[in-house]
Amino acid sequence: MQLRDYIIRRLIALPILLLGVSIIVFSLTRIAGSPVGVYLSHEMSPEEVLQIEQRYNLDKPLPVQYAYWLRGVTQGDFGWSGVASAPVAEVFPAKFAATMELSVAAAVVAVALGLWLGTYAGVRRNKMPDHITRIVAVSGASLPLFWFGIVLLIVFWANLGWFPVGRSTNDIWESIAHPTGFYTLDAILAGSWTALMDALWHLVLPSITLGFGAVAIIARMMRSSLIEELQQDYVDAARAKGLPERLVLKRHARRNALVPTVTVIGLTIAFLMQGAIAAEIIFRWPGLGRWMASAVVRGDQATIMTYVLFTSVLFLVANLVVDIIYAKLDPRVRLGD
Amino acid sequence: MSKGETHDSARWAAALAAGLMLAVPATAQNARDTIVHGADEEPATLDPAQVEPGAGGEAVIFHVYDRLLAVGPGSAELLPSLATQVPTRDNGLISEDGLTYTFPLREGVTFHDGTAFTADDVKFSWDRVMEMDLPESASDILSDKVAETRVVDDYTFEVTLNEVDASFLYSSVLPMTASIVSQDAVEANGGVVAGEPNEYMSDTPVGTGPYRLTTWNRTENLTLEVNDDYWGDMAFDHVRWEFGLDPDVRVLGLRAGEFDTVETDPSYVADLEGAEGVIIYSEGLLLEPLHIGFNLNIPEGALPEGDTIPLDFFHDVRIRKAFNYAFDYNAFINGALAGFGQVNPHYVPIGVFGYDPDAPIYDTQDLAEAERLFREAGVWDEGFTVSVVVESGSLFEIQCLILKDSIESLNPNFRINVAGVAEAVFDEALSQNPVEYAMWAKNGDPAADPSAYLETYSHPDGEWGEVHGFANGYADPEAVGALIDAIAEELDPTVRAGMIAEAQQVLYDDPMWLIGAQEGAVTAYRDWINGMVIQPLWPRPSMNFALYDKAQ
Amino acid sequence: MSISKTDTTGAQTVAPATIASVRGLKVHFRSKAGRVHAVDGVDFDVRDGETLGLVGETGCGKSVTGRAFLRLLPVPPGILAGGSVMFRPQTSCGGCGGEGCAQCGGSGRRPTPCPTCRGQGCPDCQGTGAETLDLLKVSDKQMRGIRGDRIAMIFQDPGKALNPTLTIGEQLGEVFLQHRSVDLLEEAGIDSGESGFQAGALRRLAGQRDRRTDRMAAALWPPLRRRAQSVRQALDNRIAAALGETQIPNPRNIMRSYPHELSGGMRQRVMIAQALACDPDLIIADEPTTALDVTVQARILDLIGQLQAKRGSSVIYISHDLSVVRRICDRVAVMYAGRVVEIGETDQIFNDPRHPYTKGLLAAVPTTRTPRGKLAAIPGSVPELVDPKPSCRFADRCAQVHAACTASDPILSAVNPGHDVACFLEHPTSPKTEAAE
Amino acid sequence: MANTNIEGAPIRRRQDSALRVRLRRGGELLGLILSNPTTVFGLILIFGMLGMALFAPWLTQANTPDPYQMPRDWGALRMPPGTPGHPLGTTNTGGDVLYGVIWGSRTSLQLSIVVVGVTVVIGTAIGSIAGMVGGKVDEILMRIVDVFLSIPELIFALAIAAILGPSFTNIILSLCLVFWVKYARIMRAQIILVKQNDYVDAARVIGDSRLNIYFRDILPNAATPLVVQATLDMGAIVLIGATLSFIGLSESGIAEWGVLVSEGQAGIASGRWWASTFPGLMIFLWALAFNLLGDGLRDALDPRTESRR
Repeated sequence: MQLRDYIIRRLIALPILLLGVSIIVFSLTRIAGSPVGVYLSHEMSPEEVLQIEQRYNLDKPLPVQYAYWLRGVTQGDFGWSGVASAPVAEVFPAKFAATMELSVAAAVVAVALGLWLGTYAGVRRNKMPDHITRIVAVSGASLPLFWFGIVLLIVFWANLGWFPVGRSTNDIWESIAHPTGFYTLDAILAGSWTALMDALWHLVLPSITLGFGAVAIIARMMRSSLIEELQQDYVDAARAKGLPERLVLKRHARRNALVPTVTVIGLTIAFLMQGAIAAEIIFRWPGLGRWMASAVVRGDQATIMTYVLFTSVLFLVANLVVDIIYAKLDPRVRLGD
Repeated sequence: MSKGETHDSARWAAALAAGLMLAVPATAQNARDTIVHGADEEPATLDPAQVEPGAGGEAVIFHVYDRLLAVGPGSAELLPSLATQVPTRDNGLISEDGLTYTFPLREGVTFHDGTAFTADDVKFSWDRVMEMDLPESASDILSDKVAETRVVDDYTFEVTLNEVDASFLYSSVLPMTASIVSQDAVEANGGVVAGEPNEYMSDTPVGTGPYRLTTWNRTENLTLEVNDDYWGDMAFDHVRWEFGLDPDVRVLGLRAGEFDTVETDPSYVADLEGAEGVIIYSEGLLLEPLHIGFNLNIPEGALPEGDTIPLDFFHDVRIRKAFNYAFDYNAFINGALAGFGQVNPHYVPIGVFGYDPDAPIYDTQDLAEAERLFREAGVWDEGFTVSVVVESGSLFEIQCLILKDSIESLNPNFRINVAGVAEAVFDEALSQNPVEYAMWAKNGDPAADPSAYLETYSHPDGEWGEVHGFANGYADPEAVGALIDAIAEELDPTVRAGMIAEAQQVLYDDPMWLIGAQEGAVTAYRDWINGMVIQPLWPRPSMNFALYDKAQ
Repeated sequence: MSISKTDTTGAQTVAPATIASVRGLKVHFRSKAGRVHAVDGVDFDVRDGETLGLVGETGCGKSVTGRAFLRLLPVPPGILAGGSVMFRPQTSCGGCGGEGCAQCGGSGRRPTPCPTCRGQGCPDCQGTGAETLDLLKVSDKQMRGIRGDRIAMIFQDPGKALNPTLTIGEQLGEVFLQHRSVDLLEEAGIDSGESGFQAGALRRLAGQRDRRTDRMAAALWPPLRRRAQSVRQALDNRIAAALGETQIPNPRNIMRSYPHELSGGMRQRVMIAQALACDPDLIIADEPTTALDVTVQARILDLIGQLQAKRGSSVIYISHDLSVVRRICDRVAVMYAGRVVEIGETDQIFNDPRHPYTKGLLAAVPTTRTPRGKLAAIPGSVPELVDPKPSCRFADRCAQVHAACTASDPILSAVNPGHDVACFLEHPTSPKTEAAE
Repeated sequence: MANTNIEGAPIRRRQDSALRVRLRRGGELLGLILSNPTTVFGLILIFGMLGMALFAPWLTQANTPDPYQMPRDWGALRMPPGTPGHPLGTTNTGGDVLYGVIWGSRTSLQLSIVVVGVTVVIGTAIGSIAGMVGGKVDEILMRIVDVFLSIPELIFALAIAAILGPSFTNIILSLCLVFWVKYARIMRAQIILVKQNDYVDAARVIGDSRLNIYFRDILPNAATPLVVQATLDMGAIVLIGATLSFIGLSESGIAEWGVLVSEGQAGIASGRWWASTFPGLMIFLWALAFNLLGDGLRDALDPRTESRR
């Protein structure tokens, strides 16, 4: 199938899947209880509750409520977030920028380090670096992210005081304009070295925490597929042509080992989204994950729905992108089979 | 005066530290600092007609708007504010029949938009709240009591009540709902529509208060600027409220010096003690007793699975008393509340008029007495399981855990399930009538007058008495009801105090709640903030920024 | 069908030059069970311009031997345990400029003079005066220079030996970029004396030593881009020519396709083009037709033969297919369990096999003369090669086994001129016991 | 889309009847597993923790009436390790950390066994129906699976647990609702592969009933990757369950590692490191043990990796 046709087909399937996701989540939330709670205080009388229900169409039958909700979503109205005391759509952009900044930092760390480590270990199979990488990989898959973060906090923040928590130092952040919501970008735009260092400094611990698990996943995959590729005939064929080992590795083995690794990198998007919840809680990072966690604890349905829907979109789009990169990397792949 | 100088140099230091060469205000008079405050809850709305009692918006409304009367720090005494005198019988501003209140108003006051303040604004503000009658607001505190509002002249306002009410000034004039808004501003922006919130007013407050709102970045922060045209004592510094911060973040920020003041509660004291530059300050008690409610009106088949108690379990006074004896007050107050708390009598909080220090209270665990009562009630051998619903992760949940440990230590057949639920779920559960749980834990709502508490929490026909069927439990419900009604109408303080003392004894003998503690009013702030005070009657007891001076 | 055979009858009388000689080659593999002696003392010569067949069962070590020429062994677990592979690289004949003349025996190429003694003969070149390299000892850099240039390899399965993610052109081009970058630059009109960033970048680009900055500059800086494109052009010309030589139709299109888009036969042609791109002196063909359809096999064999003849290269043809070997090889070495057991002219081996294993092997091949149902199999199977004892490796499968066979190792000795066998039946008097490793 | 699980290792597809053959050679399999030192280490860890769960009432005085509740000593809040009676210190609510560590192994065991048990059964059933029946049924089931798979696992479980309300039972329930999908997909793919084998055709030709063929010929041969995945998930589920607890979806006061870590994090600023550290370490060791065992099993059961060793 043509790549373009494939993308179009997948893009058409995307909203249908999302509709399915929204129906599942919507029915689950509404079966468990009405979202009216976020608008209530505990001393309201039943009549007042009814009045509020009418205001938000919560007295209607479930399918009608769903229709209202869906119409709201298409118009950019995702409901009221009880946690943030504001409409979801208004809160979302800033939180989104915070989470993205963290995730991108973590992803950069994870992909760069994961690929490097996987390659390093794969080339030195069964030697010391390889063993160490395997230990890192297995422990990375077993390490509870939230605990790892706490251990880092105990050591580097509470005891050594090297790194801060939170997203920025308040005074510094207030001193510059923030057009993008990405603190590092804003600092660069404002030309403030202090603000940039501050933003980066705050990023260090959370992005290491968030990235570590992904490093493990990527390194593990890269290592095993590199080992597999290094045993292929074409690697020897490349050597037989007189290519130096550096080129054999770079141009032939590693490039092909990247093909299966790309899939895993795509999956780490989900991993990062999931991990961001715990990492943001621990490091007091004001992003979507922390918001979601509070929403979950306080029963804020509109926020939960939006977040689930958003991660699904992200996840599905990431998968699509991965498929496309996959096809670009490996000409044998025929998409849609 | 060297204050300006210190401000200036502090600014220089801050600017240098930030690596920014910002222009520094030249004149010392303008050198105002900004107090950075870590707030607990972002306002949902800043409209007095829409704000929920206790919500984050109240604290902002408190600073931006004025009311007719105010209370200052130190005592619950009513002070003039936009009204120049506090109406009393003695000064003749309360009519002989006790129904008409007259407020002489301050002249020369302007709103933040520059328009003049008159009696029309007062009438408009009050009528507006009653006409809009939004379910989330406390509009009923006016509409339940007020029969008529009248503009006598530009600077005289009059109110007529439905019936005599000893607590009118406290309960209806003081709350944020009674804030005076600019009539011009409202009418120019949507006017008044019954049952519908006014979007303009919800984020554009136009008041007469010591501060004016400059910016509000939703989910991030809100800045209040000193109102230089304020009629009263000028505030010292601007204030920036930072939002979206969990309690532990606020605590950390305070330790790091990023915040000057934060909202906190006694359970965080352990995390702040010994932190350099942080002052933990406690003064008196919050007027919000932490209580656990007994449901005497449990609907058939509604209890959570596993609960074995009969529906009339709490009808038996011995069981209610046994719970009160069994609770480990010491663990709660000295453990969870870090010593900041005290138990108050049923149901008059310490610090409220009529509180009797000699009234009998349940404040020590007496397991033997609890056992005796449980045996007498005939539940000892069979045992029971009962769930208590509570907001998960809250201080109330810890109170429930202590109850659980206390009751379960008595007898292995006694089981308390702590059903922690999300805040929204809890609010919804408690807005049912009847409530579908046998027990729940929360705090009472603050008020200044004992009648507000007694009517809400003890009267058989009161807000909770009706929902929870207190009439099923009191030995003599009519007598209790009559006593509480009489207290509300009694205008003679001495007589009233005597009646209240009597009520405390009656309610001790026939308790409808388990009061774990009255939480201490605790605040924590940086040592460069001067003038810290606490007044439990303010929306946030330690927050009256107009009184605070930041001298960093 | 005509299979071209290099005419070696005339050369024999004048002691034909050997392009490579293998002596005592040992390759071991480490495994959990112990040391596997995959190649355990192999001796043979490859004569100039000949096609030497290396035959044997799977696992006898023939492929490992072939790969040892290029040092393409997985290390670890493979260990080059001993012996030597001497190789005499050749240059174009000075007398005829590669056209073929009496001086070079018509092949157009002659041995490179030994750099130590300038062709006079010295210990380094074993007195031959021709440059002689021990392929097991040369530096990695030197080895890389030999691979693909002087010695090339054709792999068994072209489907696996071609990188699936690179185009044919990209892969074939690598050979030229590695070994012919000077020519490419010259063809693109770039003066070898030129200096500066441009020239440096171009040289690096043409030698696959490019840095990121070079690539960026070549993509963005018009003057450099133009010149880089002319190098690219020269490279494409060479690739197309190499492909054309293997009778691939439409080489310019094929260049741009990926391996999976070609048929098996086409892919093997690509492999051959790649192997022969730099006119190597020696080609290791490791079962080049096994993975192909029978109909394609013959054409591929023809092609290898033709191209070899044209160039005068030598070929080591590794195969288990005796009929093919008989058809195309000048000489044949029979391997068994890591040893050469018999070596000789093709006719000698096929018509007068001496080693019981060779005999068995030949008997197992059906010919038109074999009666129905008479195909003989050798009983037993190849022994495990883990830490072997000093004995004839074939002893436990041999019908004519006797005491000497299990006591010591036989060595290769001549039974006829040019025909050596390692068997006590042929040399009962001169057994030689090899010390166990 | 490539068929990979979250650890990134491709799901191994096998066509031979390896499991059955290998089960017959059980001793050899055991030998293979035990020959790998890291697997043995994992096994030792697992036995250690199972022992801890089993002997919890003997290791510590069980809390009455509910041993899964932390015993709270309201007079000894926030005590550091080494305090008499509290060797690992106490939490903010006076809970004994050692007690939580020990009884937490029981909660975790309960969590992982219930979730893995239930989801493997449901997943196998649904995957088998899809794979065996095929056609429309397969199509519909797989579309449902697709929808489930478009939400990241943890987030889906989080949303469900949030809706159900904070309790450990609800965490178990939500994980059950989410995790069956994975097994259904693996099972379906396996069945379709195994169905193509000759011996299945042979059985069909003989006239075996479909059910017979399924239970005798298909299921045992399709189960290998499921066994490996289930072993890995024994660890993964405790990780995810603890994460949900950490976020605040368990009832408080329960002896569960994630709850303890969460409760402990508030005190870090004041130097109270112990309440989070010890329970978190247990989660790590638990997950590590099952990951090591799972990897070992995969290597032992998979001929591909075996040959590469």
